[in-house]
Amino acid sequence: MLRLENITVGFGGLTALANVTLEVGARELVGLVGPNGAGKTTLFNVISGLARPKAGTASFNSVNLLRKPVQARARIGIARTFQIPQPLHELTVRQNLIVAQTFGAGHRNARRIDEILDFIGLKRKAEENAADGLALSEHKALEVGKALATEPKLILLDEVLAGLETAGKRQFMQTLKRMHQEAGLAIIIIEHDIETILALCQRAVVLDFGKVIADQTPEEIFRNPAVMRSYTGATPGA
Amino acid sequence: MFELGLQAIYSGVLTGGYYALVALGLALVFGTMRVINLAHGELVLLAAYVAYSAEVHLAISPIAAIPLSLVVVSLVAVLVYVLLSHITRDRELNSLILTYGLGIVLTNLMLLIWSADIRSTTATWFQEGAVLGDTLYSSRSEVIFFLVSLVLVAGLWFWLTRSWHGRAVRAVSSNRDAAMLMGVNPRTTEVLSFLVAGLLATFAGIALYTGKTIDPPLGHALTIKAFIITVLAGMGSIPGVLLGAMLIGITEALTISFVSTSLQDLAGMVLFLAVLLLRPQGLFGFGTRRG
Amino acid sequence: MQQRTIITIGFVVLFYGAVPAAFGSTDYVISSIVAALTIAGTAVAWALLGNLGGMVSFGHAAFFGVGAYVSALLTMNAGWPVFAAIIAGGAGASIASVAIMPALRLRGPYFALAVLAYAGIFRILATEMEGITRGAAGLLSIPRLPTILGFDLGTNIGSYYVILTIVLAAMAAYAWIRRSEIGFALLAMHETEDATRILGVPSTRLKAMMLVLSAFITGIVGAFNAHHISFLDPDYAFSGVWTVLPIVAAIFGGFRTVSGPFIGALAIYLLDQFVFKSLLPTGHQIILGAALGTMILLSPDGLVPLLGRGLGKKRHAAT
Amino acid sequence: MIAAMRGFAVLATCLVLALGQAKAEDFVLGSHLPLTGSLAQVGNGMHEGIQVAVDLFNRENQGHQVKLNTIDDESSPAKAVAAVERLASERVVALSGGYGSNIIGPASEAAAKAKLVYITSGGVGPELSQRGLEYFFRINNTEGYSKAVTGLIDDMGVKKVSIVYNNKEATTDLARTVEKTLSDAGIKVSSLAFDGGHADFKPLINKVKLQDHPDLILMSGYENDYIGILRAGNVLKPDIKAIVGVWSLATSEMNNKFNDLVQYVYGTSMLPYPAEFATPEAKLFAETYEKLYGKAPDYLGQFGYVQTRLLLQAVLRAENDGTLGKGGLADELRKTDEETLIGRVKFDKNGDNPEFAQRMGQHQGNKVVLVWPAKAATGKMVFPATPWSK
Repeated sequence: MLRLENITVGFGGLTALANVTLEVGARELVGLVGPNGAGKTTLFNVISGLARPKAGTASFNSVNLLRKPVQARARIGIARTFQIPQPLHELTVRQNLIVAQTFGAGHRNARRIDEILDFIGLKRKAEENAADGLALSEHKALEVGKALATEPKLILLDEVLAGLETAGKRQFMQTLKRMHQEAGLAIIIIEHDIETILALCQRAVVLDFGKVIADQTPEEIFRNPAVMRSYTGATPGA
Repeated sequence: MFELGLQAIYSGVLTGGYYALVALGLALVFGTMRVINLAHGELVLLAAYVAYSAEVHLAISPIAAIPLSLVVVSLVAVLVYVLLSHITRDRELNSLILTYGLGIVLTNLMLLIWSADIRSTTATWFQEGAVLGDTLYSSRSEVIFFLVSLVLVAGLWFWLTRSWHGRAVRAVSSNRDAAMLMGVNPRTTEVLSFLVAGLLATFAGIALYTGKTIDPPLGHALTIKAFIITVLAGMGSIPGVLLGAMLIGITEALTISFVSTSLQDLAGMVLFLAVLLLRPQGLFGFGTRRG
Repeated sequence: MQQRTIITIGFVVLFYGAVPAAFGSTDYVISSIVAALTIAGTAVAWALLGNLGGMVSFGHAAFFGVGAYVSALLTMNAGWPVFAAIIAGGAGASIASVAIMPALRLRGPYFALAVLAYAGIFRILATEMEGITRGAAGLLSIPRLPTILGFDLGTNIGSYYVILTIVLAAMAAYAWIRRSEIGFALLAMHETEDATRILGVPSTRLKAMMLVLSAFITGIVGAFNAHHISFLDPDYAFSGVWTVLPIVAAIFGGFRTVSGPFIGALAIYLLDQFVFKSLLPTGHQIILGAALGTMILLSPDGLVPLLGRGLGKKRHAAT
Repeated sequence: MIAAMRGFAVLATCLVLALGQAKAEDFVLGSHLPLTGSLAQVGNGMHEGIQVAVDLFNRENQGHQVKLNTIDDESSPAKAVAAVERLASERVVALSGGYGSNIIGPASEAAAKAKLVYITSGGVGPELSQRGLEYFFRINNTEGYSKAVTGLIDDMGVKKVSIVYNNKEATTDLARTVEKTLSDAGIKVSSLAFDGGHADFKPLINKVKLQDHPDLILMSGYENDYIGILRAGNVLKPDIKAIVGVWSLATSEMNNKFNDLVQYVYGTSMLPYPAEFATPEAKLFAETYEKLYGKAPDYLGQFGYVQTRLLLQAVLRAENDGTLGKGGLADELRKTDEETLIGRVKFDKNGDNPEFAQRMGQHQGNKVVLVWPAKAATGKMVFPATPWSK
């Protein structure tokens, strides 16, 4: 479904991604791991259109992605969340979802909005101001809700679990699993926590210094000494 | 044809020097505070009016009136800064509107104080011709202030790149927080850049008073001219201001000579829009203006 | 919601009934109110672009002037009926706004000043294209508003109803968009543009739509004014006044609310003409400048939220 | 919305307070002029003349007193219309004022609607008097300015003239009228428009100097244009025999402030400077003006004074005949036929003054000498001469 070939991104003299090749099929759940600064978020930016690669090709269901502006990629079924939640300013939680549905999915369906609110557990806060009325976990849930409201085929989750307490994390993981199973989505998830990746993913891709250094099952990955060296070396305590 | 073009370019270069004087202060404040001071033209005009009062009431030459103008303009410039520093949010746009309002206040204050009559220096010395090689004509005022403009551009550039204060100003403009960590007080440097802008406005005002005629609505037109030049120059490029100003001056003079005087402003504005849309970082600058 | 409806109805009754009843016999008060409403219409259009589009414009005079010229010339040269020509004036301004669309890529202050230059170009063109616009000599005796069903709209009171309807229609359109998905998306775009685009919002296209609509409203108001004053010349049609006063009015009233620009325009214009002018015959605009500056410093959201705060009303998101 | 209602309550109160004022005077004379904005300077100049006429009238006619009510139209047509409507509501007897054809046009139409006599000297375009307005009167016109300028140029016997003109309405209109008259008389004319303001005039004058080689340059502009053009001329020194301008040039103020710059330059002027007032009335005018404003009256003051004086005389006649309240003022004014400071004034059916002819003055040392027409001349013209040929 998603196909990246030799993607290279650089800022000034720095190379953020070098020759990244990656393929993700429908209904796949892929973990994206690697130390800070490895290029994970940059890769999301490339897929969602916020960053422009210097070289390489990208296609989604055989459509050339790189020619499409950010908003058009949402409409062909790519959704993402931000590491730092970005609730839409000046709007309520419900209005956030309405905007996502109207423009991302291209239609209005009030019942579906209610379902999503239910799903992400924000039904009671639907009329709160999204920017200043929510707790962190609720902000993260809203990020996922917005992404779902665009009715995507592929969803990119950027550290949606980071910063949550254990209980919240567990609940969230349940949600993600349900989402994957019920909606039949392909998911790429950036996550630091090994347990989470092990519990969620069928496949894990490791980025280090902008390069893909491994693309295996999570179990294999965490037995791979090269991966563990780069991984633990950069994130002490992980 | 050739002679006409040559004189047009010469006049354009000299006018460019004067435009640069008008624009430098605006460009400096813009570069340091990311604030477009829409009252800058009024500061220039204020300097000119102070020189007028000094000439009429104290019977001193406009050149001798520079210190007096400097004091008045600097005080007003600092006042503008103090008001600006009270803006808490959305500084970029709110400062635009605030200085716009201050411009209206200053224009009308000048109208109340100096009336709507047209003023210009009565000292004819400035208006005598300074002829170069029998073919290039200019007035003394133009030549003097062209040279002043060159000196001030060089001085300002030197100050910004070499002196500690100047470097502090640049540091604040690129990263306020980092500059604070390095022991630079951003408020001091911002006041400083406003004071220097006041100084530049003063010289521009004296050039204006000795070379052209003034009346209260002129300030707004000066601000627009200054802004156009700042955009042409590109963010934070001081030598760019001089080049951009000359480009405008020459374009205008050539338009007058070979097309029509009525289209003079049109030429400048089309140039401005073209640069803004095609090369938003300015002709001589970096950075970005796109959203 | 109930209360809002009652107040809206009260408003309409006040303006369609009470104001004409109170001032209808004093021509100059009505004509000053018409002038204030002309500013109000432009201010609403300006605020629509500013609040929803997130773009501050210093060049609405361009749209005002284009609307005025298109409408005046269509009635004078092509014999169009006045109201059809006024609509065409709005359309003309919309078309003119297309030319400035490349500037939508520019950040706030740059857009503001690009539009300013753009307005300057229109003034010069109107002076130079003598064959069409009669240049600096201007257009005299432009047809006035027609008589409909025995009611002469060309009188001051007739014009009052016309401009009031135009302004209220503009406000209704503004309010409607604000409460639509498009309005939500636009409001969200100010602070969180990337997050909005990620959801599929075509931000530039929406901004362009607001620009076209804002130009349309301004063009209609400009066209109305041409037929009301019955005169045009380049300096007047493209005068900076059509930019300055709406900005002052919208900022003063509060450009983030629908009623703010309207209140601001009436307050500023009428206070200026009837109070400031008698206090300070020369240079009374100084008070306008000071009001603008004070408002930005004390209450950047304007008079309406300030008064609202006095009533202890809490502001809700996007209502 | 509640806030909005509250705002209106405040506003309405202010409005009501501001409206309730009308004083009992014998007559109230209305006037609207641009006291601020782009035309502020000329507006104030004309207003001074109107005020002097009112003061003198009150001194001469103890029985009837006139109060002048002036509203600043801020150089805006809409505000001028509102001003006329406001003055009408305050029952002024007539209106004297207005500057700029573009403002006088709509304002005088508003006056006609209110059946108020409107007299002006601030707009010279021919279209103003072609509208068939019964209540519109004007003491000057482009024709009269053109006659003076072309008459002078004709007397000089020059062959080639360059006209540089401000692209505003009145200056363009005058430049075209003069161009046509001169061309018809077989003089070679070229003309260049400029955008008024504070531009550098050297490229323009250089163009004239190098391409046109005229005998004479005619400037149709305003004060700051003249200063700019003359300064450019002073630097470039084009080889011409004379330089001529129109209004705002052959004035005492220019002679005082820019004496060197304006030497031998011609401009329209009704009176020489220092003014040599022949009639007792003119002397009184000049004295009163001096007393009130501390300066010699300029042409704007003269026009404002003359139009207002003629109007007030007609008001007095109509009042004595008992026709004032019955619309007799316009008829009475139409009967005017008088020698005034600005020459003979009488009105045709359009309210225009066909007798109007300007005179031309030349700056000579500390004086402005009238040099055309011959019967009004106070001295001989110095020709050929320019400020830079001394």
